[in-house]
Parts: sequence; structure tokens; C-alpha cells
Amino acid sequence: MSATFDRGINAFKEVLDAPIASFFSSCVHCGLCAEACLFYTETGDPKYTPIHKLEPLRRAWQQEYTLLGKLAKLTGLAKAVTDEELAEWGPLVYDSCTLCGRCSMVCPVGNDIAYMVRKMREGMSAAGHAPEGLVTATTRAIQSGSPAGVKWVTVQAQIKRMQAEFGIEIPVNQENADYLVLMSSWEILNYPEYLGAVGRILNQAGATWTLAQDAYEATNSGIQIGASDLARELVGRIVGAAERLKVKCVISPECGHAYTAIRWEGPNLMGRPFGFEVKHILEVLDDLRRAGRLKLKGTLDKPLTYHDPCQISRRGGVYEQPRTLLNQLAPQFKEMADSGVMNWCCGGGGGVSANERAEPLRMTVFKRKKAQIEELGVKTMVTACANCRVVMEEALEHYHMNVEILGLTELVAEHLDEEQ
Amino acid sequence: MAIDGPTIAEVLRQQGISRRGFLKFCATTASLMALPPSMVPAIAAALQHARRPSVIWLSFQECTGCTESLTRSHSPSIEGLILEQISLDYHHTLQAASGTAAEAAREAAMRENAGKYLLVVDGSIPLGNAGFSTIAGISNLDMLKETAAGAAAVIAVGTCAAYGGIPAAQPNPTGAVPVSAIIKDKPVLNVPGCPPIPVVITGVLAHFLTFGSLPELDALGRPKAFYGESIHDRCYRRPFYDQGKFAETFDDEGARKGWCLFKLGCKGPVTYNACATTKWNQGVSFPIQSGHGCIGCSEPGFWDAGPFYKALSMPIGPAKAAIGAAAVAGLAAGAAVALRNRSAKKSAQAAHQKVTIDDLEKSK
Amino acid sequence: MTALELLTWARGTGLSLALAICAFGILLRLFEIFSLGRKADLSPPRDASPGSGWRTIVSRSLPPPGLFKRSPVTYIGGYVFHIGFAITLFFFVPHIELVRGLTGLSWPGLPMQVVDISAVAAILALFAVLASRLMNPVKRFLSGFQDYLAWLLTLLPLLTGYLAFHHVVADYTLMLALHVLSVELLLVALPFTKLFHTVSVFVSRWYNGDIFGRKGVAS
Amino acid sequence: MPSTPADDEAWRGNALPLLNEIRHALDRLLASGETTVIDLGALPMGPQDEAELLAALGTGEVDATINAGGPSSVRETAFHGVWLVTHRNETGETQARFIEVAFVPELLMSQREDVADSAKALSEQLREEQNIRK
Repeated sequence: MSATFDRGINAFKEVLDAPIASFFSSCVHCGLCAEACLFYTETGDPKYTPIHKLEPLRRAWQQEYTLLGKLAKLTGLAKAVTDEELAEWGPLVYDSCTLCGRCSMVCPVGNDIAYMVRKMREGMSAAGHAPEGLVTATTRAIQSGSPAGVKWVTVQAQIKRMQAEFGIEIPVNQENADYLVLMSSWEILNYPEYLGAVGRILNQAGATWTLAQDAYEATNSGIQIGASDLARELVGRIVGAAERLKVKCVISPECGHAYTAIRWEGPNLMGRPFGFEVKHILEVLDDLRRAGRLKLKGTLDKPLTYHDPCQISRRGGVYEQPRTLLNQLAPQFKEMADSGVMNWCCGGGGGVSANERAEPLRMTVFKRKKAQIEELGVKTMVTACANCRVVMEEALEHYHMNVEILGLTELVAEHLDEEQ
Repeated sequence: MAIDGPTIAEVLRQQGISRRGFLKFCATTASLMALPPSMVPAIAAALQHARRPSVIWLSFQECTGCTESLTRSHSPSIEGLILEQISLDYHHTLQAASGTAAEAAREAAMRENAGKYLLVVDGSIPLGNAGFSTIAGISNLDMLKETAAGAAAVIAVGTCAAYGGIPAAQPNPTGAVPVSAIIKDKPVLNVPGCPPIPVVITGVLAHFLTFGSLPELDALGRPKAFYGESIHDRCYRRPFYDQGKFAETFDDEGARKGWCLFKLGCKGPVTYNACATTKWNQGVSFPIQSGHGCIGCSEPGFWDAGPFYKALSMPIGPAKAAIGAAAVAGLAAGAAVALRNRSAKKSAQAAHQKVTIDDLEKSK
Repeated sequence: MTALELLTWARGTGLSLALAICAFGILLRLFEIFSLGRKADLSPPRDASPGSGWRTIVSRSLPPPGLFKRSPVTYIGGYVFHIGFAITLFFFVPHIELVRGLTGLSWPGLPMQVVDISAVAAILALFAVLASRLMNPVKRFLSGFQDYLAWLLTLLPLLTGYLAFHHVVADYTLMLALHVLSVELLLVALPFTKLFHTVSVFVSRWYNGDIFGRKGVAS
Repeated sequence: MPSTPADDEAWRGNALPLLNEIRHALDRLLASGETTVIDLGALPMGPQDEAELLAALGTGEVDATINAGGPSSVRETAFHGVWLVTHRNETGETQARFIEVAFVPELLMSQREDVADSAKALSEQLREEQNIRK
């Protein structure tokens, strides 16, 4: 088998639903979504207008599911969607949209454009128009368990390192634990401190937790590329492990799309509600804090700001928790002009960071974040998404900016009052 | 019948009327013709040369209301004076002669004043069947054509003669048509109204009498001086319309306070006539002043233009029934489209082939 | 055909036809939309959320932070047009009478001067947004025949209504007839063009608010 | 004048603009001697309008009656130069009403033709008398 145009169109027909039909019916081409999209604001190119990225999907809807559109197609007044057209739209759908959903927040008629781009990618990938980088990442994720090809041996090495560094026990495949801890490939490779931090925090809180040998990777390339069948397989591994180990809660790591994949898409991909909870690590930290099980001391007394990862704040609803923690830990914490649910994306979400073709564009649109950082004049930025962190560190390097980025969980772990 | 007799000024003078009396006559005539007072010298000059015209009045499918209106015009008066100045040679309601003698009078007037007499018509003309309306065995159509042939001009008095009127209302059983539908080679002046304001009738006659020609007409053949503005524009209740104060019923507070009658169906905004200024019964009042909305009786098609008591902006067709029927059709068509959409989506889902990592690229 | 006869047709047969097509079209379009269905979301929603579908139906009428400054013409033009149009449509006494004639419902109107100003404001706003559509690179890029058609179909009733009210260009009867006919054109086109957003906006805003709301975000 | 219960302003909405027009006419009369005639029958008058107008104008020094084709009254209002001219027919019915802004209303003056007639008539009369005396 292989990707074909017909499979793509068939996927369009499958994903088109009442919300999308109402969104397309409502659009009046006011252009406001462009003003909310950093791919337009940073390039000035109208082709990056979010609603325009959906044009083939809109035409497919009109011609398949509306009477007038069907008549127009039958009478030759409207031309059918072609494979060439889908190919042309590939870069718009994959390179210039991070599924950040900022456009969905501003559209005056209420169109959830990110919702539609996510659905459109189902057809784009089925028709073989997903970018090379994402195809590679997805293939690796299915084959090896990680989009970066990280294998369990690597995780084991990091477990040993963390156990040695912090003198903690890191349980693996433990049944009946409170929490199943997951990681993203970035954390395993670049920020293994996350594992140590989570371990120390959960230990201090007296919670039981575990890693799972067959489900350590939280990210889900299937969602980014827009292939629900593959996304289901990936999320199924986590669900299988959580159910086998009978954990109460699965902790999504500091990764935006992982959270969306497990928390919001997971049950829908599996076709059933889960018997366990899914929480982002920030939610867990906040739960522990409220329960008085998170004891902190000292502060990081320098000017810093918080970068909201789109999938965690705007698309995930976790925006108050990091602020509560930062207000406690960082007396000089300052908000960026657009923060919380109206934050600007790092430019690398939604699979864009895995797509080498998009790299120059990703660097261009980082100018927005750059301006936000410069406006505040801070040299430290905290975030809660390893992907944002990698993308921004690369871009900061590119722009020769001397700004450090910290993971919020590590920051919390560094201020644990471990004497108590 | 003396078309070549003395001028009107001479007649008045012979009657012992002074120049001062003549000027008074001119001033009242100007007012009657709805001309500005500055026109008085021109009227005076014209009347020096104007001669009594011969008038033939034909009544077809009508109710005699127009004649009633004219004769009820407070004679003796300026209208009376005007009528004294014309030679009404044929009017089968008013004339003493009847039968053959009456027709002989008409024929004589036509012969003696060929090309100079004025033809006044009230009532519409049935084209359906000549027998629907005849006078002296002559069909209305034939009599109109015959009499109009030698006329200087034709004045269609009343909405029936001007636009067909009530006889032409749907389904128009007699095939009634207005004068203008038949007479194409003569100037036809319309004085619509059901009935027309009497002074408007005499005003038009006065104009012809004074200047020997017809006044300036609008696109519907009406003299602009009387029909140039809508009732609504000249209505003393207009400020209430602008303020949004309306009578809701004929006996509510608003009605007592004399508020606008728009909501009670007043057709003043689309009716062009002089009622609001000239008024009726010697300038005493007009329908709106008496508390009833204008029914638009001087407009073509007023009889089929919707109920008198429905506001002008209200729908007059079977809108509710149409919406109801359309809703049923919409539900049916919608259900059909919905079924079709659902099955299309279902078959797309059935046609779904599971995507594997080997399906992410097209085969080379 | 005289102006009054045209008006009579427009108020009678014309209006009935237009309303029927409009009602038929709206139902058809709603069926088209809803028949595509929506899978039940199996992910557990947040217990307490500041957002919801109903909330977004209202809240999307306000500009989100920062956007007003980026696109003032769109917002000011949009507000002035929609509010001016709504006042003209719903508070001009003859229009209320029309609704009363159809539904029996009525409410107090506003003085004509207020309606007049609203109509002028709405017309000017329409021209402002047209200028913006022609000059703003994004809008010009996005716009096609349908966008300009919707603009024209919206302008005509306002313009003819204004001209009729002020007795200019043609006599009141003819202008009123043209006004009613232009409204009928608008009604016929409404379900099948972008004008359908007048109906679907409530649906799309609700979905948006619902999607965000279950995740704990007020959108 | 029909009596109406209303005392709202719109019932006499036309009196004020008319008074303004009369004021401008007086200015023109003073400046250039131009006279102005306003036909009250050509104005949309509310039930109270005319009474209101007449009350505002008041009664002046001159009240003349012309007997020509029925009695016409020519009355100066309280404002000099503003005349109310009412034409009636032989039976006393009002035929037309004018406001005339002039030093003397046209109709009050003897007309040249009538004067000529009168001169002729007087000469005639004198001749006859002389003949009688002879």
C-alpha cells in the first residue's frame, strides 16, 4: 500500500464534521486570523493567513457536503480538488502552522482553525503530502518507540545517572503506583534532569510512581503528521502500560503535544474513556502544593519570564498553575505582553520542529518571541515544554541572544525543602 | 358653444366686473390652480385672450362619484364661476336633454368646435365585451374613439378613467382599461382620485381655460401642481412619524392626540395628491385630519395594493403560508441532504484503509 | 407596470417568495451542517471551566487583546456596520410593523433621526470596509467574487432604504419598491452565500467555546 | 376651524416657519420695495395652525372691505406691512386667503383701467349735467 490522492480525499470526507461545516459557513474573509498568526505577522505574506491554509479542505467540504457546491461541481462551475493543489498546500499546512490555535482565539465568527488544520492533516498525510522530516520522525516513533530513535537502553543510562546524581531510587514497571511518569525524547536526550526532578518531588511528596519500560515516550508524531491510526498505536502503548501497571495517574511531561495527545486526543483515539487520570506535570505540582505536599524554600531572584507552551495553556487549560509556582519561587517574575491563553508560539510546535524544510521559516517567525523577550529585558525564561525549549534555544543561538531557558519542574525541584 | 365669441375678460367686463374684481378672480384662480401668487399677472394676461371652451363630458364605467364631487364643489364659487366660463355641451347626468336630442347636442358640439373642444371622461372602458357598457346603443369604446378624434385634449377624471379604477380590480371581469390605454394620439391628462378633489378638477379646467393648454404633467399623466408631492410629505402629522409616535388603534391615546396613522395602514407615503393642502369641503379637512389613514385612492392599482388597514411595510402576500410551506420543503430537502451526507460520510469511513508507516509516502 | 404595482408585487408575491426561499435555504443549510455530526468527546472535561459555548457566542463580539490595535478598520468598521445595520433593521418602525405582520411580535421603535444616523453610519462603514478589503493585503488576497457580492447585496437595501426615506433619486414609491426588492435579493442569497454567517455564526462560536471550554479555556 | 383635542406642537408646526418667512419678506420690502404674497391654501396646515398664525399676527390699524365679485377683506395685522387678504364670493364663502407683505396691497389700490373708465364715466356724467343745465 501507499499514500494516494484518493485516500487523501477520502480522509477529508471522514474528518469533515458539523463544527468544520459551521466554521466554513461562517468565514467572511475578514483577515483577522492573519493578524493573530506569527507566520503572517513576521513575514507579511498573505498566503500564511490561517484560513487560507484550509482552502482545499473547504472546497472538498463544499463539493462533497453542500447541495450548491455539488451542483457547481457537476455543472463544471467549480473545479474539483487536485493532487497538485494538495502538494502546493503541503508547506502551508505543515510548515507554517504549529497548531498553536491563536487564530482560533481571535476569529470573530468563532472558527477553530487549529482544529481544522489538525483534521486536514489527516487527508494530507493519507495523500502523501506530509513533509519528509515528519514522515521520518513518525516512522521512527512507530518502529523504535521514539521519534528521535531513543531506545530503552538510553533511558536506562539516564536512570542510572539520575540515581547517582540525586541519590534517589527510580522505580521501573512498578504496579499500583500513584503515577506513571513519561518523558519526551528531548528530555531523555537533552534534559535528563527532568527525570531527577520529578523523582525528587514525588518522593518528597510521599507519592509512589514508576517508569514503564514499554511506554517511556510521551510524544506522539502521529498527531503532528495527522495520522490517527498511527497516533492511536503510539498512545495505545501508554494506555496499555498504565492499565497493566494499574497506575492511578499518568503524568504527561514538559511537552505540549504529548499532553494534547494523551489528555485530550487519547480517549478519542482509543475510542473509550481511560480508567486512570492524565495530568500535566504542572497540574501534579499544583495538586501537591495545594495538598501541602510540596515544600519549597528559597527563590530564584533574577528577572525572568514564563513562556506559555500553546498546547499546555491555550489548548490545554494549564496557565494558572505555572504562575502560582513562579510567584512563589521568582520574586522578579514578569509577564510578557501577550501571555497565558493569548501567548505567541515558539514557532516550532505542531511538528514544525521535526520538519527540516521549515527551518528557515521557523527562524524568521521567532522574531516575535525575540521582540517579546527584548521588550521585557530578561535574560531568563522559564517554560514547561521541552520542544519549545529546544526550538527557542536554537533560535536564540541563531540570533546570538544570551538568554537561558529553564524547565519549570527542574526549577521547582531545585527549591525543594528536602530537610523537612 | 361660441368658441369664437368674446374673451373671458370681455365676458367678465360685460357682467360689470371691474379690473379690481378681475384681479381678484385671477388671484383666486391662481390659488385654485395651485400656482404661486406671482403667476397672477400672467393669468391676467392670458385671460385677456382666453375664450370659453366647449366641453364634452363622457361617463363610462363609473359610479357618478366624480360628478358628485364636482357638483358638490361649493357652487356658486370660483369653481362655479369657472364652470360658467365653459360651455358644458354634453354631460348625460347634468344635461336636461335626453335620448336622441342629447346625442345630437354632442354631435353638434363636436362638429362646431372640431379640434378645439375639451373631452372630459369619467369611468373606465370595458374591452371584454362591448355590451358591458353602452350609451345610446354606442359602446363606450366607440364613443370614446369617435369623440376623442376631434378633441383638443382629453381629461380623464377619476381613478377609473385615469387608471382603470375599481372596475379594473382583480379579476377585472369587464376587461376595464383607462382612457390612456385607448387614446394615444391626443394629450391625455389624468385627474385621479376616488373621487378627485373638486377644486383639482376645476383647477385643471381653469388652466386649460386660462392658458388654452394643459398644465405640466408627471410620468403618470397627472398635473404636477397637484400631484407633485406625497400626502405624507405635506401631512401636518408628519412630525409624529419622524418622532416615532403612532396611533396603534383608532381609539387609543395616540389616535386622540392625532399621532401618525402609518401603523393603521395610512398610504400617505406612496400617494401623490393635494389632499393635505387643498383639503376637502372648502378646505375644512381631509381623511387624515379626520382620523383615518389615506387609502391611496388616486394611485394606479390602489384597489389591489393590499389591505387599507395594514401598514405599508407589512407583507400583503401569503408570506406566512409560504414560509410554512418552505419550511416543510426545507425539512424534507434537508432530511434528504442529511441522509445523503451521512451515507457519504459513512461510506468514506468504510473505505478507510488503516494508515501504516508504509502509507505515508506515495509509491515511487 | 407602475411603481405602486411594483411595490405591491414586492410586498406580496415577491416577499412571500423571498421569505420562502430564505426559510427553505436556512433549513437546508443547517441540515447540511448538522448532518455531518460530531463525535462525542471521550476525554474528561475539566470540572470547572471559565469557558463554554454559550459564553463564546457573546464574548466573541469583543476584540481579543492586541487585535484591535492591529486591525482597527476591521473592528471599527465591523462594529459601526453591524450596530448601525441592526438599529436600522430592528428599530425603524416600518420594519417593526413588518415583523409584526409576520409574527405578531412588536417592540418600540426609535425616532427616525436616530435610525437615519444609524443607516448613514452603516453605509459609510460598508464603504470603509470595502476600501480596507481592497487595500489590506490579506483581505485583498482572500477576497473573491462572493465577498464582493455579499458586500453589494448588503449595501443595496441600506442605500435604497436611505434614498427612499429622503425622497431622492426616484420618487418614494419606486424607491420603496426597489428597497423591498433589494431586501428580497438579500433574503434569497442569505442561505447560499457568505451572508449565511448571520445564522452559522452562533453555531461556530458555540463549537469554538465548547471545544476550548472543556479544556478550561475561555475563548 | 375644526376643534381638536390636541395641544401637541405638531398640530401647529407650520405657524412658526411661516412667521419667519414673513419676517424675511418684511426685510425685502424695506430693502428693495419687493412685495411678497403667500397663498395660505398652498400650505399644509394643521387644525390649529391657522388660528395660531392669526393670533400671532394680531389686528392692526386698517380694516377694509372690497366689494367686487363678493366681499374681500383686506386687514393690516399688528405688524405694519403685513396684510391678511381674504377673498369671499357673493354668498360669503371663503375662496382664497393670502398673506401679503406690502406697503399697500395691490387690490386696495384703484386700478388704472378702472380709473380710466371712471374718468370717462365722470366726463360723461358732467357732459350730461351741463346739457341739462343748458
